[in-house]
Amino acid sequence: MKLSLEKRQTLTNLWLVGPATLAMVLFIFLPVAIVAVLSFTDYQFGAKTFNWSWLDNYIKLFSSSIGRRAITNTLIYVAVVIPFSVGFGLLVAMGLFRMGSWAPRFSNVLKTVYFLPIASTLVAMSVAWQMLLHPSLGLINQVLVAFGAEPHNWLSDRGLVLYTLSMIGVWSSVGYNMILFLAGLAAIPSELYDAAEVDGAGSSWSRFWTVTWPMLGPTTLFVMVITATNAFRVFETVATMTRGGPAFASDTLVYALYREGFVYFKAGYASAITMVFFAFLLMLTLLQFWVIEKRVHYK
Amino acid sequence: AETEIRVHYAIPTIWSDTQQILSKAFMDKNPDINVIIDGPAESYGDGSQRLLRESIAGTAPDVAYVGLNLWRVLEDRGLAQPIDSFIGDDPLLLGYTPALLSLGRYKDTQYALATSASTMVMYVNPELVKKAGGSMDNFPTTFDGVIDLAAKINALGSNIDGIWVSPHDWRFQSLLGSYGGRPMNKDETDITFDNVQGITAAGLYQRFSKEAGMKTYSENDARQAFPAGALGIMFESSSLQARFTEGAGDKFNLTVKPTPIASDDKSKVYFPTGGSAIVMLAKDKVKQQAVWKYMAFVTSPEGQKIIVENTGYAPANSILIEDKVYLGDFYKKNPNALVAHTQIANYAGPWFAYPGAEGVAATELVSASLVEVTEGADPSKEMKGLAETMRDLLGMK
Amino acid sequence: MSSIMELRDVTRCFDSNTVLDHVSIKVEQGSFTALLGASGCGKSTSLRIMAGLDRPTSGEVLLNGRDVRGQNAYERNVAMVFQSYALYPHLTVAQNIALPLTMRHLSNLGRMPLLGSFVPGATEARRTIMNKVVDAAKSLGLEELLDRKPGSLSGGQKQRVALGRALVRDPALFLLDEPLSNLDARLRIRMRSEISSLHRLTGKAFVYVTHDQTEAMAMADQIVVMIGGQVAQAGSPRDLYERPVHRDVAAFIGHNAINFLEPGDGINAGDSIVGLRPEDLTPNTAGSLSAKLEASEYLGSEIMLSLRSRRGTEFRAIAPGDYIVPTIGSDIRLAYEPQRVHLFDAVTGKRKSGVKHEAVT
Amino acid sequence: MSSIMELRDVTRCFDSNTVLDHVSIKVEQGSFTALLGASGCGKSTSLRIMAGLDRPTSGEVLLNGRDVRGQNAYERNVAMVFQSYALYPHLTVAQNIALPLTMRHLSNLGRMPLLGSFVPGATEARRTIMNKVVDAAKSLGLEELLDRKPGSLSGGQKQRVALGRALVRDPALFLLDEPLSNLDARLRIRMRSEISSLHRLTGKAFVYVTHDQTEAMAMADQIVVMIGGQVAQAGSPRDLYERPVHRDVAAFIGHNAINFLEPGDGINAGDSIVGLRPEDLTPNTAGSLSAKLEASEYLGSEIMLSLRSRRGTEFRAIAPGDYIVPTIGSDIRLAYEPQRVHLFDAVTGKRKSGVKHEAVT
Amino acid sequence: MAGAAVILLPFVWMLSLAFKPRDEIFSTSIQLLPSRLEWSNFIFALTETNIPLFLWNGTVVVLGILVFQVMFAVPCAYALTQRRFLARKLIFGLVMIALMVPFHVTAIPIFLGFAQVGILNTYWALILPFIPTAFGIFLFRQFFAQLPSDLFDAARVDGLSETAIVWRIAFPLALPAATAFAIFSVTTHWNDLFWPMIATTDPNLATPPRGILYFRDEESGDNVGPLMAAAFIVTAPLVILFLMAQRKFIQGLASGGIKG
Ligand SMILES: Nc1ncnc2c1ncn2[C@@H]1O[C@H](COP(=O)(O)OP(=O)(O)OP(=O)(O)O)[C@@H](O)[C@H]1O
Ligand SMILES: Nc1ncnc2c1ncn2[C@@H]1O[C@H](COP(=O)(O)OP(=O)(O)OP(=O)(O)O)[C@@H](O)[C@H]1O
Ligand SMILES: [Mg+2]
Ligand SMILES: [Mg+2]
Repeated sequence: MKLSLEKRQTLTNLWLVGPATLAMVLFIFLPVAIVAVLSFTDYQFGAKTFNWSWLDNYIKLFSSSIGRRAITNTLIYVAVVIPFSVGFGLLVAMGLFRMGSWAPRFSNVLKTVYFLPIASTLVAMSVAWQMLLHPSLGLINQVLVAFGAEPHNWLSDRGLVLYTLSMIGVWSSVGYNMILFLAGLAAIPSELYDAAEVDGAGSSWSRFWTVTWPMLGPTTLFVMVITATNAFRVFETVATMTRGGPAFASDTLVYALYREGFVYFKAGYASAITMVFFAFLLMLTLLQFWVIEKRVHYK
Repeated sequence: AETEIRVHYAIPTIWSDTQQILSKAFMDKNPDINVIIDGPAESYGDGSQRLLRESIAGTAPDVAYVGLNLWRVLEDRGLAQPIDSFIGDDPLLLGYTPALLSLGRYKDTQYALATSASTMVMYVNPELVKKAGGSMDNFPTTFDGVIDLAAKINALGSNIDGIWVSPHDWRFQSLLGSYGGRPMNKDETDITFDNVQGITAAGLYQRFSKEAGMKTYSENDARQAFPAGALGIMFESSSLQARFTEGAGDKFNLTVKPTPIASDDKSKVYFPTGGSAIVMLAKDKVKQQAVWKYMAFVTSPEGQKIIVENTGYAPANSILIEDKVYLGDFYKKNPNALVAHTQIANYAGPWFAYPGAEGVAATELVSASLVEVTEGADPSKEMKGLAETMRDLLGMK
Repeated sequence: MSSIMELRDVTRCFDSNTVLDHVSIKVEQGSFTALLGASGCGKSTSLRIMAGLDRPTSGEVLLNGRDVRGQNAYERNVAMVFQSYALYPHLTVAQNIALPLTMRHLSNLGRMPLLGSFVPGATEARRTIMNKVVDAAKSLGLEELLDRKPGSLSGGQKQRVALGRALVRDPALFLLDEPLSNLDARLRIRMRSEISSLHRLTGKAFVYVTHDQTEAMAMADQIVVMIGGQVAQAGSPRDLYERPVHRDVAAFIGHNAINFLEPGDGINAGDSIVGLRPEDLTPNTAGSLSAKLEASEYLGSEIMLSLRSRRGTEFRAIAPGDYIVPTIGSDIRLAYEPQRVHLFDAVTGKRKSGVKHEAVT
Repeated sequence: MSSIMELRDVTRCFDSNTVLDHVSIKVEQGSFTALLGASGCGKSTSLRIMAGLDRPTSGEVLLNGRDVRGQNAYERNVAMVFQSYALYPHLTVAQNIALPLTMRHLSNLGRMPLLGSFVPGATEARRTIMNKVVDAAKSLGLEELLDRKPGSLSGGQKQRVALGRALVRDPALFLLDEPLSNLDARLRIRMRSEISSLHRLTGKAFVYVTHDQTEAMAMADQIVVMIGGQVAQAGSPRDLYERPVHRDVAAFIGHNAINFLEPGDGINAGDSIVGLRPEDLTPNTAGSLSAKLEASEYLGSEIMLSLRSRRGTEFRAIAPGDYIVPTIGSDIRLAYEPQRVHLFDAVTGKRKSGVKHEAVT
Repeated sequence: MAGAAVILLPFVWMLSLAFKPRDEIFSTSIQLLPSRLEWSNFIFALTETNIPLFLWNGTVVVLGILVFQVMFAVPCAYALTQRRFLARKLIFGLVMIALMVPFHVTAIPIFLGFAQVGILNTYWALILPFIPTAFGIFLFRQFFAQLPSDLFDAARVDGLSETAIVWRIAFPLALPAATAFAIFSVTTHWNDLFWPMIATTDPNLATPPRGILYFRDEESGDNVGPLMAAAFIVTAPLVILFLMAQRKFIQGLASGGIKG
C-alpha cells in the first residue's frame, strides 16, 4: 500500500533529523538537566541514596578558599590568555599576510609552524614543556642562568605557575587565532586599501586604523570569544603538569570538577562546580550574541 | 575447572616486574588458577579511586594491592571482604604477627594483609657531599646537621640543589614521627598535629627552604633531578631505592641514610609504614577460595622474598625477617636495603588515614598547608588553622 | 583644450606577463573618456596607473603636463570610484564621504573620536568638513542617508555615496572603474544619466572604465578601445561605429554583433572580409544577397532573422516589425547600402579604406 | 491539440503571503509557452507546482488531463532545467546526464561503484544508459566534454549539459526556469536559438520561465504574462506587443520601455493614458508632438533621444543613426502613426479598445 | 620571526630529547644536538611499551566518533536547510543551544548513565557521548545553506530519494566542510584527556594522551628519552594529517561561515 505524499514526507523528515535530535536530547539536554538537579544534592558516586542539600554545594564553592581559588584562577587564566593570544595572533597574521606577497613559500612554512601546536597532542607537548621548564635541568632555566638571570620554578612556584600555564595556553592557541585572522584579512577587499590610499590614508599606520582594524572587527570578536571559551575549559595542561598544585595555585574550574567528581566522588559538589562553569560560559556566549547583534550591519 | 582471578595493583614503577614474577610463581604452584593482571594504576591514590570507579561500573577486580593507608576507603564502601575465616586460628604460624595484622584490621575484623613495607629514608649523593666538604662516614644524624650540609651543597652551583622533601601527608607524618608526634589521637577523634611536635616538624619545611634553599619541585621534577646528580639529599620512600640506583647508574654511588631521630624519647618515635596491603574484593565463594590462595602465597615467605628482592620494600612476614636463609645474601649485596629495613624493624608504625569520606581530600589540605609553610607562612598559625579546618571537614567536632 | 592626463608609451609587466604594451592615452581637460575592452585587457591596470595605485614598468605618466610618476595616489589629487564602491562598512555615509577631508585636514590626534575635540582647531576643521559633506550629499540626493551605514543601502545609493566621496575632494580628475557593473539593467540606465549630468556639472575630466560598449557609446566623448593590452582605436563613438580600424573593434562595437562575410558568401570584395551590421541588412526582394532563412525572432519593433549564406556562413539581418516572415528554410534576398559595408584585411584584420566602394558589386 | 499540462485556478500561499492568486495556465501539446513577469511575481512557483516540487494551496494540476497532485516530481516524468543549471559539481558530465537513468534502471546495489558490476543485469543496463547518454551528448555537441567536471565548463556548455540531463529521460514535458539568465548577452542570443531548435526537434511541450521579454517574444508561441501572482494576459507575442490588455503588460513588453503620456502632454485622448513606444516616435519637422530635447545617446544604428513634454513628463524617442542631433535644450517636433497608439484607462490601467482612432487628434 | 622559534621550541626539544642517549638527557649543561642519534628510545617506545596499542585505540575511537558524527549530522543539517517542516525551527534552536553546552557539563550524568548500562571501560564509552555534534550540524548547515536549492530540486526531479540526495549529492559537495569538520573532530578527540580519564580505567583502552600519562608514570618520570619518543610518535600522525589537509581546512573554515 502506498502512503500519501504528506505521510511519506513526514516519515522522511523523521528519518533525517530523528537520530541526531534523539542523540542530542539523550547526550546533551538530559545530562544538563540531571547535572542541574544533582547540584542541589549531596550525592556521591556509588552511594545508594542522597539527600537534598539545596544551595549547600554552591555556598561551599563560593565560601571555601579552594572553591574561590578555582574560580579566580580560571578568570585570571582567561584574562591573561585572551589579550596575548588574540594580540599575537593578529600580529602574526598581519606579518604573514604581508609576507605572503613577497615570500609565499616561507610564509606558508611559518603558517604551518604556528599551526603545529593545534595539531599536536597537548598532553605530549605538556610533557615536553615540563622538561623545558624543569627548575634545574630545563633548557629555559639553564639559558637564564647562562645569561646571569635568576632561574624560576616555573611550575612549582605558586605565584608563577598560573602564568606559566597561561603562556602555554597562549602558545597552543596563537596559531588558531592566526588562521582565523588570516581568513579575515583575505576577506578584506583590496579595493578598500586602494580607496584608502586615494583618500590619503597611505601610511601603514593609517591603513591599519582606517581599513584593517575596523574590517577585522567581527573576526576579532569571534576570535576573542573562541579563545575565551577554550581558555575556560583548560584541563589538559593542568592535569598533566601541575594537577592543580602546588597548593591549589593552578586549580581551575574544570580540573576541580574532575577532582571533586571523579577523584573524590562528590558528584553533587562537582555538579555545582559544573553549573558555575556553565554559567560563566553561557554569559560569555550571550555577550557574544549581544555584541554581534549590535553589529549586524557590518555585512 | 580453572578459576580466573583478576589482580589490581598500582605504581608500576616499582611493581610491574614483580607482579609478573609473583603471578608466574603462583600459577606454577596452582595450575588450576589463572591470574590476570589488570593494567596498573599510577599511584595508590589513583588505584583506590579506580577501584571505586570500577565498582560503580561493576567491573571491579577480585583482589587488589592498595596503599596501606587506603584500604579503609574500600572497607568504608563495603568493597573489601573480611578474611578472618580464611586466616584461621593461628596466624603467627604463618608469620603474621599481631603488629602486622593490625595494619589491616578495623573494629576487630581483618580486611587486609600487609604485603610490603617502606618508610621514609634519606637518599644521598656522595659526590656532592664530598664537593661541599662533608663526609659520608661522618654523616649528620640530626636535622640541624643535615640542613647545614644541604646548605653547603646548595651553594655549589645555581642548578645544584641541597635538599628536597615532598609537601605530602606521608612525608609529613614521617617527620612528625621523628619528633615523636602523631597526627591524630588514639581513637581518631581529634587532630593532634597542632602541638609542638607538629609545628616543629612542619617548620622543617620552612627551614629546608630558608636555610638550605629547597626548591618547590614537583615530585617528578625531583625524581628527575636526583638521578641526574643535581640534588644532594632527598627524603623519599625506601621503596624507590632500586629505581634510583638504576637511574644514578655510574654517575654516583647512591647511598641510603636513615631519617634523623629528633625526639629524645625513642619509644615515641615512629615512621609511618608505607607500602601495600592486599584486599579481597571478590564476593563469589569459589573465587574467594582462589583469591585467598593467592593472598596467602603473596604473604608467605616465598612470595615476600620475591617482593623484597625485586622492589625496595621491606618484608611483611616475620618468618622472613627472623630466618636469615631467605634474605642473608640479599642484604650482603644491598647494604642500602639493610639500612632501610633496619629502620623499619626499629621504628615501623601505622600510616594514619584520616577517617571518613573526606579523608583523601584532607590530605590535599595538608599538602597545601605545607606549601604555605615552605613559602614562609608561620608554621604555628598555619598548622593550627589547618587542624581546625580538618576537624570541620572530618566532622570531629 | 590641453590634456589633463596622459599615458605615454606605458608598458606594465607582472613578472613575465605583459599586461600593458606601449599604451598611449590622452585625456582632454573636461572630457569624458571611456576605456572599453574585454575582461583582462588591461583597463583597470591603465586606470590604476593613472591614479598612482600602480606604477608603469616603462613609459611616462603626465598630469597637467608634469611627470607624476613619483607621486602617490593622494598627492595626484585624483578621485577614484571603484567597481565595488569600496565604501568603509564601519563608517556612516557621512563619515565615508568625509574621510578624504579628515585625512587631509585633521592631524592624527585630531581624528581620535573623543580626544579629538581637545585638539586646537579640530572643531572648526570638523565643521568645515561637515559643511562640505552636506553639500556633496545634497547634490547627490543623499541628505536623508547621512547617518546610515553602507550595509543598509541599495546598489544605486552606494554608487552615489562612492561618487560623493570622490566629489567632496574637488579632484583634478575622476577615475571610474566599472562603477555600474554591479547594478541591475534598469538602474544602470538611470545611473548612466546621473553620471553624465555629474560630468556636465563639475566640468572635470572623467575617465570611465567599462566592458559594456552600450555604456561607452552612450556616455563618452572619446572611447579608447583596448584589446590585449594595446590600444586598438581611440576616437568618438561615431568614429568607432562608422569607421572601425580593425575587425576586432568592429566586432566589439554596436548593439547587434556585426556579421563577417568571407569571399564566396555573396558579396564580392576580393579577398577581403566584409563586415556588415544586421541593422544595415534588410529583406528586400530586389536585394543582391541571397541566403537561407534559418530562424526568426520577433522582437516587437523588429524581427531578427538568422540566415545562412551559400557557403554556410551564419549571419543575421533585421526586418521591420511588420515583416511577414517566410517559412523557415526558404531562400530570401537581402539588400544593403554599399556605404555601410566595412572591408577588413583577411590576414591582419585591418580596415581597408578607399577600396570600399569599388569592391562591392 | 489537447493540453498536456494545466493549472486550474491554482492558489499558493506561503504563510499569510499569497504568491499565486487563482492562476490558470494551459500548456498545449508540443507548444512553447513562456511565463513572463517581473522578479517575485510567482513564475518559479508556478513552474515548481507544475513539476511537483511544490504543492498548490488550492486548485488543480492536470497532466494529460489527469490530476497529479499526489505525485512527486519524479513520478510525473517531467524534466526541469534550472536557472543555475543545478549540475552536480562532483560528477562528470557523463555522470550528470546519466543520473536520472541510473536512478531508474539500476537497483541500489547495482549503483555501487565496484560491487555494481556483479549484480546481474547491471552491466547491460549500464551499457544502455551509456548509449543514451552518448546520443544526447552528440545531439548537443558535448561528446568531447563527457569526462570533464562542470566546474571546468563555460556557461553555455553547462547550459547544454543541463539540457542533456533533461533530454535523456525522454520526459513528457520540459520545464525551464530562466535557463539563460546567467549567460552573457552574446551567448544568450546563441543559446536561444539552440533551445528553439531543440523544441522543434523533440516535438515536446516546453514551459519556459523568463523575466526577459525579448527572450519570451523571440522564442514562444504563447506568452503568459504574470503580474503580482496573477495572470495578466496570455497570448501570442504579436498579440501582446500589438494589443496589450493592460498598461502594465504594455510596460513590460517591447525592447524599449514604452512611454506613457498623460492628458496635457500633447496627445489629445480624453482622460485616457496614451502608450506610445519610442520606436514608434520619430523626429519629424512636420510632427504633431513637440517636446524639449534633454539628452541623446548614440547607439550606432540609432540614436535614443530623451525628451520632456510641455507638462514635464519625461519620454523617449528613437531617431535613425544618421540623424543630426540638435543642441540639447532645443525644442523638436515628433511624428507617430495613429494606429500605433495604445489607450489605457487612467484608473484601472485596462486597455480601451475601439476608442483608439477617434481619440487621437 | 622570533615567534616561530618560540612556537617550535618544545617540538625541537622533544625531538632532541627523543634522540638523546639517557646519560645526556639529565645533564647540567645545555646541548641541543645529541652526541649520537639514539634510535633505541623509539625502539623502546614501540616495542617495550603499549604505545602501538594506544595509537590503535586512538584511531578506533577517533574514526568511530567521526563516522557516527557524520552519519548523524549530515542528514540533519540537510533537512534543516533544504526541507520545510514544522519542527525545523525548534530543532535548529536545539542545535544552537546545544552548541553552547561544553562537554564537561554533561560528563557526570553520562558517567552515571554509562555505569548503569555497564559500558564504562569499552570503546563505546569513549565514542557514544560525542555522537551528537551540534557543531557539526551547524557547520554542515551553514555549508548546505549556501548551496542552491535548485540542485536538490534537480535531484528530486531526477528521481533521487531524500536519503540518496543526502549521500550522493549533498555530502560529496560538502567535502571541504567535511574536511574541516573532520580535522576538528579528529584533533579534538585524539587529544582529549578529560573523558578518557573518566570513562576508562583500563590502560588497554587508553587513547594516546591517556597512554602518555600511563607511560610517564610507569617510567616514573626519569626515563625521558623513550617518553619523548612516545610523545613524538603520538603527535606525529596528527601533524602529518594536518599538513596534508591544511589547505582544505582553511578553505573549509573560510567557506563554512565559522567566522562571525
Ligand atoms: N597584481 C597583478 N599581478 C599579476 N597579474 C595581474 C595583476 N593585476 C592584473 N593582472 C593581470 O593583468 C591583466 C589585466 O588586468 P586588468 O585588471 O587591467 O584587466 P581589466 O581589463 O580591468 O579586466 P576586467 O574587465 O576583468 O576588470 C589580467 O590578465 C590580470 O590577470
Ligand atoms: N519557500 C518560500 N517561502 C516563502 N515565500 C516564498 C517561497 N518561495 C517563494 N516565495 C515568495 O513568493 C514570491 C514569488 O516567488 P517566485 O520564486 O515564484 O518568483 P519569480 O517570479 O520566480 O521571481 P524571480 O524572477 O526573482 O525568480 C516571492 O515574493 C517570494 O519571496
Ligand atoms: Mg577591471
Ligand atoms: Mg524564479
